[in-house]
Amino acid sequence: MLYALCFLLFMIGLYSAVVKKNMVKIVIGIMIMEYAVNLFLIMLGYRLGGKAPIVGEEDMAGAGGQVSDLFLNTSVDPLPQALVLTTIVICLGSLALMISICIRVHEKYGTFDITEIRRLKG
Amino acid sequence: MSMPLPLFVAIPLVTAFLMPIIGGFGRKGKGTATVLANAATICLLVFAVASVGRTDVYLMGKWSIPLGINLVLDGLSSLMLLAIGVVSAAAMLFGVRYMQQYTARAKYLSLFMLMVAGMNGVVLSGDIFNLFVFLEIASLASYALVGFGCEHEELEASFKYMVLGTIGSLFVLFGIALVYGNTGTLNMAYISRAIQQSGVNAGLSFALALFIVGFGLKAAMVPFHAWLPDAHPSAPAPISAMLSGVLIKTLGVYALSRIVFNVFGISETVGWLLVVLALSSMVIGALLAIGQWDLKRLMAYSSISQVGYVMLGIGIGGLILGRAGPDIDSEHLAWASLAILGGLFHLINHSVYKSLLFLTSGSVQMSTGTREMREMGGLAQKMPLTRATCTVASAAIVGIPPFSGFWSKLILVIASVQAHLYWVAAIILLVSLCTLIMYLKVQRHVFLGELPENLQNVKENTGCMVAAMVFLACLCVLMGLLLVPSLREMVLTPAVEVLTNGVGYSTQIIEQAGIGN
Amino acid sequence: MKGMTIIVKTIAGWVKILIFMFGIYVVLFGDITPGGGFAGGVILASSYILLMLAFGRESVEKNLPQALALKLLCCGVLAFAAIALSGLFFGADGFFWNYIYQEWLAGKDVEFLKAGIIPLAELAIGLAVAMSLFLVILNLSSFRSDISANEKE
Amino acid sequence: MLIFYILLLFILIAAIIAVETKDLLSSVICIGAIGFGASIMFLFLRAPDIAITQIVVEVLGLIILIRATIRRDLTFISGDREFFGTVVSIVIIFTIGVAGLGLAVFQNLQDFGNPIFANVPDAASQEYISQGLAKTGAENLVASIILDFRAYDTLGETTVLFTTIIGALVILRREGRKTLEGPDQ
Repeated sequence: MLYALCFLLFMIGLYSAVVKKNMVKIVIGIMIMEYAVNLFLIMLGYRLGGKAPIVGEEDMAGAGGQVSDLFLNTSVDPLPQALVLTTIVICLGSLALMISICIRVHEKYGTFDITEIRRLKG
Repeated sequence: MSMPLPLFVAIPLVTAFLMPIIGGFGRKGKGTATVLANAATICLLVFAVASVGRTDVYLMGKWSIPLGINLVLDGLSSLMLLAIGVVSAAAMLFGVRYMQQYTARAKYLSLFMLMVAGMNGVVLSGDIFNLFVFLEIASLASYALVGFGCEHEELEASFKYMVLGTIGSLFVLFGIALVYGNTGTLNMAYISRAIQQSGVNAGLSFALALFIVGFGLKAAMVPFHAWLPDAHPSAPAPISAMLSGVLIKTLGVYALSRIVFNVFGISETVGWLLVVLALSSMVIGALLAIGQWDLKRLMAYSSISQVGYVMLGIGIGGLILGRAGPDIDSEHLAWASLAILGGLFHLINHSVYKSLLFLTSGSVQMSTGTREMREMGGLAQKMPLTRATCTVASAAIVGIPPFSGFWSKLILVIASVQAHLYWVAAIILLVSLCTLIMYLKVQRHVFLGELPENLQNVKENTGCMVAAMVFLACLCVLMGLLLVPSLREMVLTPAVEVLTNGVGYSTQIIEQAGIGN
Repeated sequence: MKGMTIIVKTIAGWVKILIFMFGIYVVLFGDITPGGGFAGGVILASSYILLMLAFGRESVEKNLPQALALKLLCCGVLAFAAIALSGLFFGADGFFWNYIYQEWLAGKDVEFLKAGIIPLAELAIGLAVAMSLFLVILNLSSFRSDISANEKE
Repeated sequence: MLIFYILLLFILIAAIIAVETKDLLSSVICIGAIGFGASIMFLFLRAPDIAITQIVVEVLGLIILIRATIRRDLTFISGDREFFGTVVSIVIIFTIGVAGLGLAVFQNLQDFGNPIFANVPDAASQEYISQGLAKTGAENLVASIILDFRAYDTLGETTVLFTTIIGALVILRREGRKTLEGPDQ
């Protein structure tokens, strides 16, 4: 159910990105889609009553960096967290580039309305 | 001795990172940067040629899969590396002179190298999330390059391209998340194995649909093509050549066929879907192209149509493979191989001649200052070399016998007849006719006819630009030789085998990675 | 626009040091605590952005010129790439091979650079991220003020 | 469990307001609300790294977005584009398709709170958790993944950032073409 709500968030973003005619709204739609994907990925790795994937003093079992069984069975999945860290950066980057293009278009055309920005035919 | 595969990515990346530093030292610095970038692309081309015929699995950081990321070099990868190497070397050489009309040369070179690095990364990656990361590098660099001129149309096209491209990327990302949620791994070989063990369920087929939409957006297949006719003409000519020549094929066709064939395993439904998408791209692209008067826009529509051919070959192959199932007899396998061979051969042909066409259009635009065909004419005497190379490329794309385009189209027709899809063969011929009409229109309005008053003192471009065009034109003529058995065994057949092998990919990679340890 | 009032300037002058120190802390201890090169880099960048908002763009640009920031950005990413490539030479053909940890430090009890290339890479990433975000914000804001200057003419 | 539903509903409501409100500035602020909601959610999902990164990125993203919207005239453009053919219809088909599929897509996933890696014998994540510290020396397993096991991804990520910075500088430069040296000379 939580997953489906995440997908609903994704669709709201898609709706905004495709249907709205204000350029900033389009960018906002894309940002919402990104949040939805990030949330979805992190949720996939969650374990009920889990621990953050950071090995503390009490989780060590002996020398040589071995971890205790308790930690092994309660830690949440670290892999999606690593992926989301990467996607957040990618999203920030594309946001910066998109906003630069928006500002430049606004300077050239004097509007954010995508229907008025129609130099290119079809 | 195995090849250091990371160099395919590391060389362009390091070059790209160096560009802004070197470019900061005034005029001399810019010259050095240009030379360095050219050297890097040529180096990559040499590496790509050296990689032909090898197979290799490289483990990043010496971590065994699925712990770490692996790079995979197989027939299909080396074919794509070859195409990227050829086109990027030519486009970079062309840009030496052409890009002098723009400012910020060092940043252009940097973005160009980043795009090359991204494409090489996509082609070599054996990990699905890593593929996404490099896809984003290549796409983001191309968004910025489309808007490089900073004029009204260019920014508008760039915005459109960026919105649709980002939506495509996010679809792919959501698909990756679903795949991870269903299989628990990101390595393509392991995903493939997990799918074989558990079968395709609703979540995975939805992920597949997301991949098809996402990569379809990148490949500009017809329901998703809206950005291409704006984006490709707006970019500077060398970039248009890169975009049409290799970018849509690497990010779209290559990634899609890798996922569909090797990871999920082809089925008849997906085969039909690919064929239908391909046919609609071919027909609609060609029909829209005929009506265009903007030289580069016509070529952009023609790109849509030509990518349709590539997908058609791959789709028919997939259709035959999917129909026959896993225990396929040798006769069907031969037909499927023939269809895929046609598609892949058309892919590499198209990347050469379409990039050549865009380079000639850049040459025309640079000399005349316009892209509008109605304002041109009679350039044949003024620009003989441009004219000659353009004619070669047009002949190749239309499919006049000695040139390369003819052979790939012939193979496609034979394959579709063998698959009992006679109407598909008819459509291929019809679209060829449309292609003939549009390139006759180019010849007629640009190079023949009356020379208008304002173009009396047009001069032929010289130096690097002509060198790049002649290089590609020679390749256009020689490409047909790839069908000579010994060369075909080296270049094309391994690539075809990668796709016909299907999900056998997974066991092969896991085995090779095990040996690598 | 020459920045904000004296209150904001004074407070920003103090807070910037704290934010800067916090950013460096997050970058350096990324392998032990949550955070890391990226988050730390963003915090470093935000300390500069605070300065920019409080004192105006010119004073920040005097402090850290754009050309220098671009060069530092390139140095950051190059350093990261160099760390990756050095694995090829030190560890017999292993791109990103964590040779410092695997070959020299594994099993030993050391305080500094405990995780091999990880802290080094965090530093490189932190530098690159801080500079890149600083550059973006600077350029976005300078673009706007240029336009409004044009419009006034 | 309940906290996730509450947070997700909060995010959804903020998203709907952000999409539908007429004033651009308030929709940007709603984006901020989504971001901070997501950040709290990451904290509850035991992902402190992501929570920190999300907060700092959110602040910067808001600065960037507000830069774009504030003090620009015509920020009140709202309403929808006219249905331009294929794209919109595809979206509609997509939505209907998903509604038709119902929750089948998500039914095959493991239940929430029971991650897939615990049920797949050779999943990489198990190895990361049990061997990560021993093999890389980093206590923070996320750091050990992004900078050692999957460091190549992080190289890509840094490159993405570099690309966008160069791209933004290219897009924001004053003159695109040289004015003195026209193509004809």
